Amino acid sequence: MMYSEKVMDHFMNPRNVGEIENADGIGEVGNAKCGDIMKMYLKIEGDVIVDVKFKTFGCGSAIATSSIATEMIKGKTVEEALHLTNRAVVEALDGLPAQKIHCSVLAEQAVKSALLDYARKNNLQLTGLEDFDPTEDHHDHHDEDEQ
Amino acid sequence: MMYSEKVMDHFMNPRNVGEIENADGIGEVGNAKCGDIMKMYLKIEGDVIVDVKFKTFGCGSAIATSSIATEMIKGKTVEEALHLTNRAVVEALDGLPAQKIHCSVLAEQAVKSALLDYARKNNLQLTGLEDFDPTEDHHDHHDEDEQ
Amino acid sequence: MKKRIYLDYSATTPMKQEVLDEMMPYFTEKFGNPSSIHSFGREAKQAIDLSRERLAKAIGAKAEEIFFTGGGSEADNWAIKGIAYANRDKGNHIITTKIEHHAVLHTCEYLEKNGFEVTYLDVDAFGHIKIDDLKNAITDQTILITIMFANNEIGTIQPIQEIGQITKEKKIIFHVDAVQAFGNVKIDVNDLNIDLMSLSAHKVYGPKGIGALYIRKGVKLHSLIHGGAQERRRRAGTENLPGIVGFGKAASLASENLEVHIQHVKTLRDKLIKGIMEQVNYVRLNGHSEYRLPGNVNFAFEFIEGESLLLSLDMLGIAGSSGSACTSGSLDPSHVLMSLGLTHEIAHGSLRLTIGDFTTEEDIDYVLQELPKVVDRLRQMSPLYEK
Amino acid sequence: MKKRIYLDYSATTPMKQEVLDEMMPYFTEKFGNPSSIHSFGREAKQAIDLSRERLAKAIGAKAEEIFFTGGGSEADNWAIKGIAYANRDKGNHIITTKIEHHAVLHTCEYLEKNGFEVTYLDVDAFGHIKIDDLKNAITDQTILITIMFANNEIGTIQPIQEIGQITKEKKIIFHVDAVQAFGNVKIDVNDLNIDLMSLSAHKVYGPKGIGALYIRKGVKLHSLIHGGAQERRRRAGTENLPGIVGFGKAASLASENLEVHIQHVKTLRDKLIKGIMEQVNYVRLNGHSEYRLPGNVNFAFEFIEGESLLLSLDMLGIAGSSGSACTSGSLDPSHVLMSLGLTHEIAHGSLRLTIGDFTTEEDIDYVLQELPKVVDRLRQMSPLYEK
Ligand SMILES: Cc1ncc(COP(=O)(O)O)c(C=O)c1O
Ligand SMILES: Cc1ncc(COP(=O)(O)O)c(C=O)c1O
Ligand code: FES
Ligand code: FES
Repeated sequence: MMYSEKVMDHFMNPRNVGEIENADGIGEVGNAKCGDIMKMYLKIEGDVIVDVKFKTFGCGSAIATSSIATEMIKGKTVEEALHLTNRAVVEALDGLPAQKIHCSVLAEQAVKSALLDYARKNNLQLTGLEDFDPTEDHHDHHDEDEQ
Repeated sequence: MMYSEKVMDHFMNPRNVGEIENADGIGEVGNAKCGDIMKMYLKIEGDVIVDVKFKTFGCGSAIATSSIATEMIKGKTVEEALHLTNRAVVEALDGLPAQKIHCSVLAEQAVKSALLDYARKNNLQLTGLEDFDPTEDHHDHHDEDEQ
Repeated sequence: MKKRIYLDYSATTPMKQEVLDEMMPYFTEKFGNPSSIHSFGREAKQAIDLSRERLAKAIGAKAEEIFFTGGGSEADNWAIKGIAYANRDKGNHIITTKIEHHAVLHTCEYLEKNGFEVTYLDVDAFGHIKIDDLKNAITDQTILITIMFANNEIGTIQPIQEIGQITKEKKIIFHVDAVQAFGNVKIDVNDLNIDLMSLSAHKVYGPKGIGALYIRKGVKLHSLIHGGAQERRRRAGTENLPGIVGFGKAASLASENLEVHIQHVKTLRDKLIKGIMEQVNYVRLNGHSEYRLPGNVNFAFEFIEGESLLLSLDMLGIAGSSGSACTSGSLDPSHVLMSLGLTHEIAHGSLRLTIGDFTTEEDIDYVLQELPKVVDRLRQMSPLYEK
Repeated sequence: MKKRIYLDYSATTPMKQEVLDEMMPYFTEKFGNPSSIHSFGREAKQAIDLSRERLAKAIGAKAEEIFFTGGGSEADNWAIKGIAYANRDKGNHIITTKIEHHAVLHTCEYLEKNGFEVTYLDVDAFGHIKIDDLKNAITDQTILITIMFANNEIGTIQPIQEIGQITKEKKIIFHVDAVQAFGNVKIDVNDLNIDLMSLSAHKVYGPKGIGALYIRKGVKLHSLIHGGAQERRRRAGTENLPGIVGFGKAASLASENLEVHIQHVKTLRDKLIKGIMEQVNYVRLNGHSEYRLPGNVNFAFEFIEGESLLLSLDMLGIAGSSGSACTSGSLDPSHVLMSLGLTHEIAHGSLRLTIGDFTTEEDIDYVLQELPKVVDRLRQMSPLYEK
């Protein structure tokens, strides 16, 4: 398994680590059983994400995807952040090994989950989150080739 | 498989190769199917083997055992030659690999077979040859460990 | 140059120079096929015979009881499937443990799909099986007991002698995966009543891709690899000549140096354990404190995850492992750690550091200086950690 | 120094210096376990990936269709047992030939004891199967056809393309033992419709103890060696890293040099055949005159026996073989030669001389000078020979 330089950079020097007190939206996805939990805090002013922080228990790629995801949504509108896909996260990191794609899914979910929390708290209806289920499990532990 | 120097000497410089015209006893054992035929010719005067020759189609050890067997019986009495065992042949050659022991049996049989021929031609009763069957097959092609 | 500290000797070892030196002629000069009659073949055959004797001597066996294989996994597969298929008429029950290497576990699972029944014994919090569990598991259908000598992740050493007594009394065939124990524990197959034993060269400073199965004289099993008459017709395939030569040398070195080796790695191991325990909170040592491979350290750090720990250490030039190397392609927590009763979170946060002959005291000092900082950094990022 | 002329390249080859050079760093420096996450593991993994690509390229396959094994015999065993067990529900019939290597034949015989039926196709006097025999042998139970590309004893090359057409039409899995053909014949698994193909490194100037099985994407088979997740979970065991690196290099060299190699060995081969045929009576060339491995010579000398011929040549420094190296432990005449319809006597008197990249014209001249004398000397001793 080989990580890109970008991944290693975000893993070793993660941006926006921490918590936000009185955050406007908090999302938590993953579970400790699978070895990964991502927690994301949003500070939203007007329609804009003015601050974002994360805490992650997980593999190197989970930490790197959390980090880059916070960068990618900071300063963006809620609407824009809603369109963050795991694919965009993977691309921004110059790729991820096949068995690590699900970590990027986790990052996308963490953002959505925090936005959902923000929407609920503010009684907003966010298009694109209707079908979103943050508890869905995207782990795929086995290779197709296994006998 | 490793042959002793003695074996290699008798193989490369076999003693008493050839045929004896009007031999007093001729023995032939083995068969071409198994890849080995030994033919032994005796010249007997009075009670003594005064000359002996062999021809062998077979492996290196077959040739070496034939050669040494001729040496071991030349100048001996018929009675003494009858007591030549394959074990003595093996010892005289400083040993043979396990799967090559049967070649020495062939040499013992070739001598006995020639003596039997001599006895028959001369209507003699030789003690020790009553049970001898020169067509018996001493090949054992398989290892005990085979699965 | 960047620091590179290798602390993953249980995954694999570098070859010793003496081993390489002994192998060198067999690549390009003495390259014959040992089955050939000619001089090239004979010199190859002699080299193999010598290695077989060296290996036999190292474990108290006879040379003709040593059969070379392509590695430890092949040896495990051969022993287990070979005994199972050869004894189908006697019974269909196999006993093993929950903490075996995958080469044993997945082989047993395969046999389960093919009509065999397998009992997987539990282990206690330190990784030991209970002898009574074993006794109770035996039925009149039991044809094989396969238990590892020492565990590759946590280093726990099983009571092989006691088990051997039982299998001997009950006349059940006893296979031992000694891939990790060999070179780290004194082993005599007769003292221990072992019937079959798997070994692998690359764990003892020998070459990769070569292993051996000890088969006690008289024990019958099916072949795994059929074909030519090599290895007394039991394991086909042109012999890995340089590999066998290297394994022979490595085995000799391992038994000659056993005491010195144990002393060296144990001293460093104890220093490492003590140092970390003193500096870091919320950490436990997985495995047994006494019945433990001399070079094995396995820590569980709470609140953090193994891969990110490994990666961080790797950036500092420290090479360790979480779980066994073979399973690191997987995202599941180690089956061994789970069998000890650890929670998922804690199993995920485990780090194995294994010490070998080339490890120095400076290496350990460096780890003691850096590891606590890494743990702290990751904990700061963890949503599970509340100071 | 005593002359030593190696003419047993089909038994095994010396490693080329370029191959050894490429392997060297992986013994003591870049020794990591490819499954490990750390830098030692990653550089090992990269080396294996490169080798896999090199091998794939050499046979027109994709990298992910190459699986490394412990040799050609393991590859044969795996392919045949793996396909048989995975397709038990579809049928129990396998077709092969009477002249396969023992790694195929004994595997098929083992399967016969376990509920499978095997048809062993006859060959003609030159070692070719008849396509009609093959067509007629196919039943609705046929799950596998396994036919060697080129024979190790007599060098005969089978009509693989035609066979591949048939297996494709009939949708039967096609396994090819290409251990001898690889490096001597151009092979493209797609052109030839091959589904599985066995390779072995030590026959192409690579290391012993490493082989590969090509498995066409989508073909399902049971594993032979269960355990860790190596080789995409299909073949367990810590990878033989230097072996794989060496095999990759050897495969690259083999395909780059294919034309030159064929030209070189063919020229010497033809000279050897011509020279012996002119000088010696009662001799025939076993195998096919045209569809023949470029470096293979196999003579049957009447009235003499193979081992004594080999030994005599060995004393002169000439290393040859009678039958295949793998069977020389046995006293039976070669099953291949018997399948050609030779009598026992003649099969026993066969001599294989196989030529390789290091063979020189002087070597051949020396053989042409000595071999007739040896044959004559042995014939003088033979009771079967009457001038
Ligand atoms: C045609 C053929 N198949 C299979 C093998 C077995 O290969 P290995 O010796 O690498 O196991 C050989 C050589 O021994 C061979 O010539
Ligand atoms: C306990 C144990 N058994 C078996 C194996 C498998 O050995 P190999 O990798 O040589 O196939 C290993 C190491 O990987 C091991 O640690
Ligand atoms: S978050 Fe599960 S492996 Fe990366
Ligand atoms: S005579 Fe049969 S092998 Fe020697």
